Amino acid sequence: MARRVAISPALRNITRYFVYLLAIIFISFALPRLIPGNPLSFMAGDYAKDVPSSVLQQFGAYYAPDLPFTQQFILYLRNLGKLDLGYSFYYKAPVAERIFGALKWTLLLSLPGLLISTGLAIWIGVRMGLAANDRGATLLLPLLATQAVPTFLMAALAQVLFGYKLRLFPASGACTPGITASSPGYALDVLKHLLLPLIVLVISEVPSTAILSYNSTLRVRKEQYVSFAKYLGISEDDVRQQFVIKNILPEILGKLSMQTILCVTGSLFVEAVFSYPGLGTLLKQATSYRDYPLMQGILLVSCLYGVCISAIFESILNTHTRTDYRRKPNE
Amino acid sequence: MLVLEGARIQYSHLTLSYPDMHIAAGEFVGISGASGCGKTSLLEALVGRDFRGEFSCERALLVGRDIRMLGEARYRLLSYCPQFAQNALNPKLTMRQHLRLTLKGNGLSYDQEKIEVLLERLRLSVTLLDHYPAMLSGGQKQRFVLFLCAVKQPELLILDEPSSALDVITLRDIVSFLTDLRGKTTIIMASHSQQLLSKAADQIISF
Amino acid sequence: MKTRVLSRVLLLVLIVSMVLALVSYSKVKDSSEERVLRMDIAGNTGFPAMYTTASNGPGYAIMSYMFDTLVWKDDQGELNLLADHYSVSDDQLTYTFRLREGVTFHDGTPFTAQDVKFTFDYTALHPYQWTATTMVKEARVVDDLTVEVELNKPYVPFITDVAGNLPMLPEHIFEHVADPTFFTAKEALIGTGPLMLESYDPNTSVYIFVKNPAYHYGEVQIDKLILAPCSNAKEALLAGDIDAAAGMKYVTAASLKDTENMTFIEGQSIQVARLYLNFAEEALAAKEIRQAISYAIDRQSIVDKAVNGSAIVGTAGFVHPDSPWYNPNIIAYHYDVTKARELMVAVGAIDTNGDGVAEYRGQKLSYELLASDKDVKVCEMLVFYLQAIGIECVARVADDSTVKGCICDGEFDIAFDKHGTFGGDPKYMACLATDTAGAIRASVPGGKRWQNEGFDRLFAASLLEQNQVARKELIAKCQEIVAEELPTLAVYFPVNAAVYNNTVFEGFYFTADGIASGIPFIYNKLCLISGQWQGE
Amino acid sequence: MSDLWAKIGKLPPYKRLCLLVLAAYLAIALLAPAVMPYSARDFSHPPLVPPSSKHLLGTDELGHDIFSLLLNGFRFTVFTALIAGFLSATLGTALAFISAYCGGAIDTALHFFASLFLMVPELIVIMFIAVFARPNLKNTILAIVFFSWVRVYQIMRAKLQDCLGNNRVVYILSLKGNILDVARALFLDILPIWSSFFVLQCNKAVMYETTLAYFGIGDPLAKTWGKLIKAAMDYPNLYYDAVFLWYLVPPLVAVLGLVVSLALLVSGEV
Repeated sequence: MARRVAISPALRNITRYFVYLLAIIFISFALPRLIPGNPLSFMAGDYAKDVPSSVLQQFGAYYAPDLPFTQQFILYLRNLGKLDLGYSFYYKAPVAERIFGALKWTLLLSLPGLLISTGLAIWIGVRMGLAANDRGATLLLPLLATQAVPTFLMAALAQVLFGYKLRLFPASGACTPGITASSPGYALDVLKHLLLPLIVLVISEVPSTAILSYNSTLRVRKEQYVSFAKYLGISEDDVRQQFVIKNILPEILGKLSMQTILCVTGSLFVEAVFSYPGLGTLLKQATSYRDYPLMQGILLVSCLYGVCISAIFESILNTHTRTDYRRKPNE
Repeated sequence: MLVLEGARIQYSHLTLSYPDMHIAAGEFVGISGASGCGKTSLLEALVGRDFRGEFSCERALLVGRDIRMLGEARYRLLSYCPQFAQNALNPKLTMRQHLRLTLKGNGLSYDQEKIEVLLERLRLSVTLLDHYPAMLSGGQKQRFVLFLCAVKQPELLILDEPSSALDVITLRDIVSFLTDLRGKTTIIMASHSQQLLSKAADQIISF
Repeated sequence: MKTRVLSRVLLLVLIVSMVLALVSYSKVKDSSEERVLRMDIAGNTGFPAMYTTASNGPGYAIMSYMFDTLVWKDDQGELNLLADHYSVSDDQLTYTFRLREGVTFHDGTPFTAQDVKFTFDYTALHPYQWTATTMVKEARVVDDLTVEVELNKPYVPFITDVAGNLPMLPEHIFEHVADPTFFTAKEALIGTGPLMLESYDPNTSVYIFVKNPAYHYGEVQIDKLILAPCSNAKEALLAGDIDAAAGMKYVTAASLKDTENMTFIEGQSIQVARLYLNFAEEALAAKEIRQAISYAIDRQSIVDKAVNGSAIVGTAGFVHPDSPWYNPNIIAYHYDVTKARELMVAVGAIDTNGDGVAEYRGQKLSYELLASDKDVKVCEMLVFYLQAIGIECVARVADDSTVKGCICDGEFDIAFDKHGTFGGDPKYMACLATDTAGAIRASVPGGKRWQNEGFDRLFAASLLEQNQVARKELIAKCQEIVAEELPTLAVYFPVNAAVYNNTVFEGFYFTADGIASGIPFIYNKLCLISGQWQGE
Repeated sequence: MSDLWAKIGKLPPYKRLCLLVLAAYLAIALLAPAVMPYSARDFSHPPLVPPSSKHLLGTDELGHDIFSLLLNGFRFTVFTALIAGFLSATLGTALAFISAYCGGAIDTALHFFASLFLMVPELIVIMFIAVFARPNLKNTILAIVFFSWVRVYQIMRAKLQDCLGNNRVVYILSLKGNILDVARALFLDILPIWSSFFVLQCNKAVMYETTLAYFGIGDPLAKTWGKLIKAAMDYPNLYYDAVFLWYLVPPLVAVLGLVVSLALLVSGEV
């Protein structure tokens, strides 16, 4: 430990994240290349005779399937250096443009989903944990059961029941076909289409966080300071917010960090069932048409996003524990 | 103030029975006895939240009402300062936040002067109010716990081994602080130290 | 405490009522008098211009709404679209097209013989993935409305394969475009077709078309066509979210047969689901073992159970039994395990060590059976049937693209896959010939393939034979060879079906031999001309 | 053995019930071949028959007896879960132990990989694996282990670092004990945490299996519950004529029962 003191922690963190960055660039490079078969074989569809030569050239120039592996990687790095993610030959559009087009919808669905589900989960979990005589444990069963239902199944059932049978919500898509961003009522239309997928997403995400905060609450509840707060007559709401939630927060933040990372693709099942035009749908399309540059781009962007999110959460957690509190006055 | 008759505590391998107690308002009662004789058990059973044993008694009245029926409401009347109070403070809150929440919970307003006087008596500096528990020494924590107990102005103050983490000098401060409270508040203090009790208490009950 | 609970309850009530208000708002439909037809589409099919659209069936069909070809097909068969009529020279080398008068592009520019010539010239420079034009020597403008196309050598399927597939491009736009595969400007969509693209959203994959009021072939019966992906077409159709479901599974469609206001239509079978065998495996290269396999597979049961009857049992000659080219005298290979076992024993594929798997020349008959993840049921049945004659198969499923890719690269032992372009002219048999020019890529397996000189000679002759009767004779002989040799095993021919709401629009049909090169959907643009709008 | 019984006796009643359910699952899994009325590969029955005395849960589209498939699923799913749970709990613990014992560069490297795992959205990796992995039971188990060891590793590492600081271990280390001695000394500390993780990872494995089945990873012909659920979902007329009651609901209930009992058994422990 003593030898390390020379390197400042900030520098060490930066180095660490730099290595992470390299690692994910390598992953995004290597994974698509592990797929068996010649990439060119896939491009001709069911009825087509052959792949247009200009598409092949464009593809070859970026992806360079014939070069040795190391040179392909160098080329990839060089392209990334120019912020060039390549050209999707399925969509005939720059990869970056397609990814951000889809990312927009994914985040519209999953960020509110994440916020609502986390809020709701903490609310439920803490209440369960603080309920007298372990009565909270009775809620555990429905939560666990909900968690065990596969998301795609839940989404499909909700779609049939609420979307098609009861007609409470629009059953699929992100907006009514034909309505564009400039038409009146666009925002409302998007909101309406968002509701059902969002509800399913929230229901599928609540149990795990709720159970986590329930378990954490049970542990914190045994702490002397919670009992003492009661002895002091501190109100129940304050005990919950200031004593329990504040102390389970580090664990919740850890969980939240993971959930936020999953945000980009976690809604995949929901997206697939509701034909929601997010990143998951795009990735599915990209893999099924073997749009290599697009696959590579999606991998890179989502992993980059993962690294950024965990960097952010790590720094939040660090500042959190630093002010906390563990410092002795004479240190 | 407090009446307790025929109290017994049943653990799986052990049964403890206690002498009857009748404590009048304003009294300072000491409970003495060797370690392990059940002082803490009794206090936990009467006013604690984490008691894990079977408690039975003929009568247990707090201000004329059955203490077992009072539930959480009993903390409106009494303050309980548990043993080993090192972990009794929330690591995520400053002392001032503790103080504010305690006052809020008991419907009291923030009286700067009164608080300073109390702190002064416990030989705690006002600047410590902005510290987190981890930044305080063991004795400071113990005194803060006592301070919080006192600040809510209970009718009955119950202390369990306030001396456990204290050196002789702070002990003296606490004794003088408690003696000052005498008359205004009923105090029950459990300690294994006969010397401490005989200095402060009006009446000593030995187990 | 009480007030907090109360406020929370109030908040909840507020939220619920907001949601309900929102939802009830959604019931209010725009009551404009526009005749909007809504159909489903299987995901994104790319930017719908000629060179950029997806290389799958829907991709071409959607493009064809905006671009016309010289000839086209409806439910009855071939018809002249941009051509008024055409003639073929006696040597089969020169096709003369007389163009329809008064045809204009969407931007008002007249369509002339010059555009046709330009299209042939342009596709020579920029090969078009849907059809090769390499056999065209030259296209010549005779006058404003007459164009001559001269071929290098006779190519019998020229009309169906080229004239019926190649969209006519506007010269005044594409003359400036150096690389059409990345040309995605609005102008790239200017054609002569019945619809014009109003919007395309690559994110949501929603295509919106408006009618071309000046369409040359007749009045378009709708004002707007909306194509959007739909994950549950049946429910969407019943709920009125879409008016016609093109991409419905046969079984799903069939379940709507007796539903009020719904019309169920069944298409001709122009696809084939077949077994590919890798001839690098010694045992699979043995004709008798292939015949044994053919006897061992109960194709009728596969059709009944795995695809719920939505197919016709495969024939050994690789020609559809309903086709006029079909030779009914080929070997039928009815399900017969005893015969299959006899064949195996005769050729020396016997289980010598009692592990349930036969050996052939010292090699265990243990293979991997590759199939699409959509065909797991067929796969399971095949594994079962092959097991019965001592051929052990380990199933391996992957997505469609992987399966097609592995087949094209020859990375398989036994594979099961489906492909289209299996109707009309039997030129698709090219995929069995040594020279596979003219066959679609997906139908030609890589690696070591079956090769047969007799077949090659007969098939090559059939492509040049102009006499229909003689050609039919040649094709019949080809089938006999295929049925005897079994280079591939047609398991079944899938049938497509669609359902539409007849209170909105009436007159959808499946195109004879599929749209253009055999696309089995109801997306034919001429439905929109001949059909009738029913809604009010 | 009597020790174990005493421990079970001390559990709250709902946990005892969970144990009972799990024992039943295991028993059915072991007895399934004897109890199954038909072979899981037998598709000779008429397709889509509603439940009858001959076919307790009817038949599916191919003509399998659904009740037999369900029983068969017990074998696949319970054993997959047990093996995958055991492997991932053990792998996570072992790596955590190495990490905590060796410290330094090895710890940094292992921790780096674990963090990387948490940063890469796992569904993306699953989708790629689905494309290139050969589907068989072994790969399913490997995929499950691959995705689930990290959580065990992280929590175990923290706990072990605490343990290694305590006196007993310091004592062994001072006696120049090797890594095995330390492992032996810590064994009793680790065992209860490991067993909780084992149960938890079994639970995760069941849930992963259904998800992986959705993506088509795994032996396509192994009739696991995940595959059964997917087959039911793919059946177009599932919601008509109450078909879902015998096609979708039984495997779903089986999964729910297993997952919930496993989770309840360790609730409040990890």
